[in-house]
Order: sequence, then structure tokens, then C-alpha cells
Amino acid sequence: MEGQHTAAVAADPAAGGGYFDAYAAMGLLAVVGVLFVTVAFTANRLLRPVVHSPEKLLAYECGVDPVGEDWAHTQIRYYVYAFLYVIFAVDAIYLFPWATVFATAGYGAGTLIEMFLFIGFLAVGLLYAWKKGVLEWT
Amino acid sequence: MSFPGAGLAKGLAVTLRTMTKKTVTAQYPDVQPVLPPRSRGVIALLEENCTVCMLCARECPDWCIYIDSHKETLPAAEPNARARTRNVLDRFAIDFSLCMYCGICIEVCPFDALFWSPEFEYAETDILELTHEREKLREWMWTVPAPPALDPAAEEPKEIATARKAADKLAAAAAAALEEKGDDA
Amino acid sequence: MSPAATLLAATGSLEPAARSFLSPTGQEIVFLLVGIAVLGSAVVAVTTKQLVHAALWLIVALGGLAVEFLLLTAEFIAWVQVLIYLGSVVVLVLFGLMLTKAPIGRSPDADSKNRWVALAVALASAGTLVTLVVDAFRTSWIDLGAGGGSAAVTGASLFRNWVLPFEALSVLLLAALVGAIVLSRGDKRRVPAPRAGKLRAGRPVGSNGTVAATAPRTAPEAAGSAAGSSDAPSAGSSDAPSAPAASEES
Amino acid sequence: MNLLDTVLRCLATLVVFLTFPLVIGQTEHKVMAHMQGRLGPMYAGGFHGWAQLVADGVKFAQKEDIVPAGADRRIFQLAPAVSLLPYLFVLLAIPVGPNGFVGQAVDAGLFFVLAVMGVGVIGKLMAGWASANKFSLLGGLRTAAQLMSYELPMVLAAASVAMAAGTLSLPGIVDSWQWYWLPWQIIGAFVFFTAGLAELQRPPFDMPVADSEIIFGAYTEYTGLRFALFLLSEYVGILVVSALTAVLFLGGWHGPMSDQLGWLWMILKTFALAFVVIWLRVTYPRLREDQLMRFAWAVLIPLALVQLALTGIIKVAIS
Repeated sequence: MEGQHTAAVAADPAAGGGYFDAYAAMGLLAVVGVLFVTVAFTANRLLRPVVHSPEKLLAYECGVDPVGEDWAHTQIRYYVYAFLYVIFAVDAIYLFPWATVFATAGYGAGTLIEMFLFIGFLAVGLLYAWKKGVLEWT
Repeated sequence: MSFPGAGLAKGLAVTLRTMTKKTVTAQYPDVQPVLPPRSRGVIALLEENCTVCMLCARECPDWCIYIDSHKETLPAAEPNARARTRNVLDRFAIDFSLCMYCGICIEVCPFDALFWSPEFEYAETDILELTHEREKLREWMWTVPAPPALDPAAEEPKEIATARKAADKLAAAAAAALEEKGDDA
Repeated sequence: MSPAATLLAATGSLEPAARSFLSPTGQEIVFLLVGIAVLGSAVVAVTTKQLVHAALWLIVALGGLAVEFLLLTAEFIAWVQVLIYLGSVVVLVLFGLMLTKAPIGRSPDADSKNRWVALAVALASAGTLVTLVVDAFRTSWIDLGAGGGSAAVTGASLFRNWVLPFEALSVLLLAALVGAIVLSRGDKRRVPAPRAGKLRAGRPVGSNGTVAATAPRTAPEAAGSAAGSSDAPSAGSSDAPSAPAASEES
Repeated sequence: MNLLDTVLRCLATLVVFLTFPLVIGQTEHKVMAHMQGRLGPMYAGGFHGWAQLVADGVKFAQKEDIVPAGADRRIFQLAPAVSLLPYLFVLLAIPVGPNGFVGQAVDAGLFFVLAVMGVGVIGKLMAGWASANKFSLLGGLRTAAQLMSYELPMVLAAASVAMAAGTLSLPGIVDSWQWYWLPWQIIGAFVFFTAGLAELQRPPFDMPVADSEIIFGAYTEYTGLRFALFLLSEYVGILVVSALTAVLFLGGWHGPMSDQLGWLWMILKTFALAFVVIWLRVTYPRLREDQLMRFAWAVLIPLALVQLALTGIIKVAIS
């Protein structure tokens, strides 16, 4: 029930109210941001000239006529970096909940070692990648 | 002895030091530049000195000087003398869209009719208008600075030396005449 | 994932009348609306004929899911969702698409004939998930206190109760890493091999991973496949007729 | 919830979002010029060209909106906003002064900031792909590879601060800041700031927009207001990275008389770091693509891991 909900929030303003307030503000900011972009482009639409010319719709390639298609083969090696990032990012996010608790009472050195073990495994992975030459640009 | 990153730090120091120094930007349209003597801005023509010898037009590497002239016969000054002819300048134009400012025309002119002027603001919107005629070239003569002073130890220019010698001689003669007169008296 | 989330939203209000079924809170309404948006964009993501658009709709769906997590006060998970799924997984997908082939406009060849099978599988898995969730929670009501999903709570539960799975995860990630490296480096190690050994005749360099893995084949076939694949360098294909392709992979 | 108060905070964030980048941009014009022995803009606005960027903005707003013929229209048009707006959210969460002088305190602030900043990369990939220009595509891919490679050391360095503070809330981190964090977190500060610089594709990490190779990367086909939004996102990015570095590593509002002048200290630190960003741009040449990638993976990430270990050990030792 709505009344119950608000009552619960009122009872604990620091926690309940704060959380939803913060994200309501985020939501409001999203509206503000979208409004800003909309207003900017509406103003632009009113101010700008429109002069049609097929030439200026061509892709720009240093001033000469575009050669070939709009899409080109590129180095696949970029993909390895993206893949490495996904794995390491999954790893890195565990640091954050850990960071908030590991120094509080009841955790201490044991938790530290657990995390070192965790990071150690990934450091081995990084070392492996390094040794295999994935990080080298050949 | 260098430690890693010394070069990087040095680079930062250089840019920071440059920031505190005076800038070299010239605020041109607001502040006129101070040009050195003998700046090659544009070529000016002192028409009065020109004898239409055509040396400049012939020596010009890219043929950008146009000269038209006609001959004029002067009646003889004395009864038995020949009538003299002389060249009269009809057109003298320089196409500054071709000119490469080499200054050969000025060098070769035997009669000191061409000069460098430091004037440089003569841009035109049409390339054809960069061919400037004699009136314009004559006008630029007013912007030609006086020749720079000679080196203190330099020899006197020949013209001045001869003129001074002549003047000295004349003065001496006048003094002698005056002395003679005094003697007579 | 997303249909399940939407239905989860529905089950959230399938509660006894005492629990505000007909007078939902603002939070619940927003949850439901975002859920519908997530479902919609998820459907568009799988039905659109433009590859990159599909990935971008996936971003909308996953971002909406992050908002749902936020509404459920799972703050930490919500931002993990943004950092991992939006910031890296979808970017990885986009990356893969753009590196291989992602023309602007429709890609008719990307349509699969198995769409009905896919639909059946999707419905079946969604049904299983919904049944599971509904059965698990029934009419129990969880009060969403703020801070319930904060990083500190997550950390406490992770390092008090779930340390072993956490450590096992690191091994899993290491395995994934090594696997990725082996896959990506595999070709590179094998490419120079035919050139190094004079006795072993060259195969079309560009297609050694795909063509030769099937079976040893006769020379004309290998030459033909080399000519057919556009990215095979001509030097490799000129060598091809001299011997049948060696199958070192098998 | 006080609606009016929240609206005012949002609007204040928007104002900061639109004005501070201009200040940074103008500083860049001037600092860069003087470091190169020039004067920089001198005319717009009269006094030393102070209104140059305002004039630029007015010009951009009046320019024609061109979408290339082969482009994917909608995605092309959406990309600048996707690349810009994440920074707006980040600004809201950055604490400026003590006692709640912050747009909106978020409990998981640090993590939120990192997550949201990572979304910007999608905008750049969209721009690169939708432009129908192979140089744009290549630039977009380079951007994405660079952003992903440098996001990781950034996250790790930020995690080190979170460990030291024991909280993810940005005001909480500044509150628990002590002077000895400065030497303690110095490696992390270096890693975070450098990685932030690379995230912004600022020189010397501007390979994705290397004009000598790929014209202007993902932004090649953009003109007018959309281009201006990309530019704005770069300068807001400088503001955000400088402010975050100040908050996480330099103690934010800490300083003499921080109760009254905390906000001033915060702004001073932010602008000092923004100056360093500009200074580095003027001083160093661009890194090559291979150097760029290797620097992230072989230098910054190991350094960040070292910092993590150091933080963990010292923290457990002193607690």
C-alpha cells in the first residue's frame, strides 16, 4: 500500500529516501539532458540554412572522390584487446564490493589473501598473454 | 647521468618556459610590422630616370615587365648639328602575378629607375588586376625609403666625390679671384 | 532474460490483495513501464534485419534492465550491468560485427531459416524461467529497503558465504583468457609453417584454418578453393598444385 | 523529496556542464598559444578573445546539418548525444565541497561514475560505423580499443582508492582522505590520470583521431552542431577526469579553511589538473598505435596491480 510504503520511507529517511531520491535525481537529470539536446537541435533547425548539393553528401576522403566501399577490412587484433578487457573487467568489478568490506572488523588478512589469490590468477593470465605476444603489435 | 623520464620532464620544462616568454605573434592589421631596410615588397619605377633601354624587360626571368615606347626627334639645338632622337616611354607595367621578386630588373637598371619599395599591401581580388601600370609604379616611389647610411669607414660614393672635387676647385678659383681683386684694391 | 524480467514485474503484482495489487506504488509503475520497454527493444533486437541495429537495441534492452535493477535497489548489480554489459560485452559484439562485416542497411543473408525453432526454444526457456521464479517465490513479499544491494552488502555476502565460488570464478576467467589467446594466436603460429619447411608444399595461406581442416584433398581442389577465396595471397595459391594440402590440424 | 531543490541541482549541473568546458577550452586556446610563442584568439569579445568559444558555439548552431548520403541517418544523428550525455550524469555525482555540496550523492558513486563513463564508447562506435566512411570506421574501432584498454587501469586505480577509503561514495572518499594518501596512492594517481587522458583521446593518446592517418577518426563526417557536441564531450571529459582525479587522489575540497572555501579548493585542483592536460598536449608527440596499446597493457595495468597490493597490505596493517 502506498501509505505503508511512504511510512517506511519516512521512518528511515537516511536510507530509503536517500536511495530513491538519488536515482530520481538521476532520472530528472536524464530528462534535463535530453531536453538540452532537443532544444539545441531545434534551435539549430531554426537557424541553419539548407542548401542541397550531392557533392557535400559524399564521404570525405582527404578531398578526393571516395574509393571503394564505405566499409573496409581492419586488423582483427583489436578484437583481442576487447576480449581481454571483458575478462579483466569482470575481474575488476569484484574489487569494489571487496574494497568496502575487507578492512572492517571480522575480515582482515584472510580476505586480503583471498583477493590476492583471485588477482594472482588473473595476473598469471596477463603474464601468459604477454609471453604469448598477444600484447605485442606484430 | 640521466634517469628515466628525464627527457619527458625536459620537454615539459621547455613548454612551460616558452609560456612565460614574450610571444612572437605580430598583430598585423592593428600593428604595422617593422620591416627591415631593403625589404622586397614591390617594385617602384622612377619614370624620370627611365631611358627605355629595355634591359630590365630583357633580363626579367619570367618576362613580367611590359614596356612600350616610341622615338621622338628633337630639333637640332645648333644650326649645323644633327637632330637628336630619344625614346619616350608609353607604357611600363609589371605583372605581379608573375613576378617572383628576384630583383634582377633593379640590379640591371643602369639609370636607377627601379627601386624596391617595402609596400606589401597591394592584394587584388582578381589576378588580372595585379598587372600594375606606370602610374601605380610611380606612386610607389614615394614609399621607397632613403638608402641606408654607408658604413662609417666606407669610401665616399663616386658621384659625391666628383661633385665635391668640382665644388672644391670652384671654391678655390673663387677664392683666388677674390684675392686678386683684393690685391688690385 | 528480458521477457523473464518483464514477467517478474508482473508476478510482483500478482500478490494477495493486502499487498497493493490495484494501487501500485510509483516505483512499481515505473518498473512495469521500463519492463515493457525492455521487452519491446529485446524483441526488436532479435527481429531487426540490420545487424548493428540489433546490437544497439540490445544496448537499450540491457540498459533498461539496469534501470530495473536500480528500482529493485540492487544498486551495485545495476552498475555492474552498465559497466560489463553495456561498456564491454555489447561493445565486444559491436566490435566483432564491425571488424567482420556490418554493412549499413539490411543484411538479408543474416536471416536464419531456423527462426521458428529459435522462437520455440526462446518460449520454452522463458516458460521454464517464469515457472521457476513463480514457484520459488510464490506469494512471498520482499521489502525493498535501500542499501539492500549496495556494494558493502554484496561484499559481505560474497566474502562471508561465497568465497569458494568466488575463487573458482578466477580459475574460470583464467581459462577463458587462455582459451581466447590460444584461439587468436593459433593462426599466427601456423601461418609461417608451410614457408619454413621446404619439403612441405604451401597451401593457400589465407584459408588454412578453414579449408584444410576438413580433410586432405587433391591438388586441383585446393587450388580451386584458393582462387575462390578472395583474401588468399597469390603466392600461396601458386604453390598449391605441387602437392596435396597437408592436414596438420587433424 | 524536495522537487524544487532537485530541479535546481540538475539545472546547476547543466550550467556547469555548459560553462566550465568553455573555460577549459579557452584556457587551452591561450595556454597552447603561449607555449608555442603565439597569442591565440585576440578579437572575439574584445579582451584577449575571451568570447572566442561563445562565438564558435553561435557559429556551430547556425551551420547546416549534413548527413552523408550513405550514412545510417538515425544512428549518425544520435551518436553525439550518446557520447556526450554520460558525462552529464558523472558531473552530478562529483562532490564539490564539504557538508553535502554535491549535485547528488550516490551511494555507489565511484562505481557509478566508472560505469557511466564507459558508456560513451558506444557513441563513438556508433559515429564511426554510421558515417559510411572507412576512415571513420577505423577511427571508431581505434577509439573503442583504446577506451577499453584504458578503462581497465582506470577501474583498478579507482578500486585502490575505494580500498583505502572503505567506501564507494565519492563524498565519503573525500571525507576519509588524509594527507598521507598522497604518497600512498601516487602510483594509482598516475595510472588514473594517464588512463583518463587516454580515455579522452587527448594528445599524446590521440591516435583514434590522428589526422595524418585517418582524417579525424570517427568525427570525420560530422559538421555543425553535432560536431560541436563531440567537441563539448571532449572538454567536459577533461573537466570530469580532472575533477575525479582531484576527488580521488588529491583530496577534493581539503585545504586551509576547507569549511568555507572547500569548493574553491576543489575548483582550483580541478583546473590545475586541466592545465596539466593541456600542457601535456602541447609538449608530447602522438604515440603510435602499438605503443598506445602496449602502454596500457604492459605498463599501466601492472602498475595498477602493484598499487592494489600496496593499498591492501598497508590498509590491513594500519587497521
